[in-house]
Amino acid sequence: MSIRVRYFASLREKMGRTEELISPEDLATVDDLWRAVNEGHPLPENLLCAINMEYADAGTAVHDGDEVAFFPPVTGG
Amino acid sequence: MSIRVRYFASLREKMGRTEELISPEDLATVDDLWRAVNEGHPLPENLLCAINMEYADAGTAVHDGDEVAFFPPVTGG
Amino acid sequence: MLIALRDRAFDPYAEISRFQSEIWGPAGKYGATSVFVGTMRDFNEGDIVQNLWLEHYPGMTERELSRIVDEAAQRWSFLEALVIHRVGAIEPSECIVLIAIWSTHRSAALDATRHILEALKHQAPFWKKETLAQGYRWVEKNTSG
Amino acid sequence: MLIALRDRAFDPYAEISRFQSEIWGPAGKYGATSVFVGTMRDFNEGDIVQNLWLEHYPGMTERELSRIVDEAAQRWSFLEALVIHRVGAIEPSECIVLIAIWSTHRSAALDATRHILEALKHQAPFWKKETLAQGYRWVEKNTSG
Repeated sequence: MSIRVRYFASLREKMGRTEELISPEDLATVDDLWRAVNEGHPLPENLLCAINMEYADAGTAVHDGDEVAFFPPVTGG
Repeated sequence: MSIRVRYFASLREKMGRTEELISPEDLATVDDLWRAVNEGHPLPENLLCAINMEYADAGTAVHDGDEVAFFPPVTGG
Repeated sequence: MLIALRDRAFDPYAEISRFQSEIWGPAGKYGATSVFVGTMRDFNEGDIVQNLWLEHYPGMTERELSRIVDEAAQRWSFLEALVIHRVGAIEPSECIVLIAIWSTHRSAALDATRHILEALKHQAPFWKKETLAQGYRWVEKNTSG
Repeated sequence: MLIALRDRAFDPYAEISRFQSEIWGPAGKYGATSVFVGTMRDFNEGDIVQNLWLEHYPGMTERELSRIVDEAAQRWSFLEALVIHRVGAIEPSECIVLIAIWSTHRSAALDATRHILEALKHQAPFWKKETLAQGYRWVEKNTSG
């Protein structure tokens, strides 16, 4: 499968990249995806996630071709 | 004593006058004043009253030289 | 603080801009502005309203408006307030009331705006008389919202 | 309904006036307009802020704003909504967000404005990075009010 992963704001700076295209063998949820790009660490509670531009949870299923974004709490307005 | 009585809005039209200067012999409260100019009828519950431009009740004391206003519920804004 | 009665039509957004630039200059101190504009509708309670006459109690009206704004200023620590209310003959689509509150954070401005609007509607001595197709009608009571 | 992102400074009151005249023409249909304007302050959490960088998630940000306004429109029956939010580099005293709601009666406009503001602050993907005297700081969390 092929997944586009995007990072925003302070997380983007911490990760040192804006986005990456990953092709994992086997991956079911958002949390699995996060672990795949973070040496097995679970998704921190204070991070937010969106799949195809809609909010998702650590347990939400990820599918081939999805765009998955990770970011810190939002601070607009 | 001498009291200036003012009427506003629909009450002004109903009374047929904007204001009047009255000189009652003996008068203690707003309600007494209303009765004096309304053939002894008590102050209706749905009318508001102000003495010297501050809200007052039927029982508030009236003094010589006061300006007393009667008016219907307010409808600004 | 500016509280004013107007007997001519006014543009609420031009008033806000003017007040803001006069009061604040280079600004940067307020983070939130909350505004309410009440506008004359051409209908009320199912009837077409051609125009409106707004009667007030000169002296007491200004006094009540000041009291209401002062009271709100004590309860919420906002930075500035602008309240303008029309009196006299008003045509549909004209502004009847403008309330604008500037504060550091959003909740003070939002709360104070709402409070001042409700207090004004229930306490400030204004009375609306509507011109309908057949004759006149005094508005008996403000709606609850 | 108009929802827009802007990468240049804008005058919120000129935007309201323009939108209003385009949408309503001779008006008379709305009785209430509620407006919230969020402005960049030159201080935050005790520090002087020189300027602000507002990052967003192109595509998702617009989508979330639309969803928030649609949700509010279902809950309160307002007539029109205008939401404009800045992105990119912002200087003190510039407008960050404008929310304007038109309704027949006052409570729908007031309630919807507040709801949209809170929902936007908690759900729309925007992130503020402040330039201080010494370096940069990401704003970690919105204040509760």
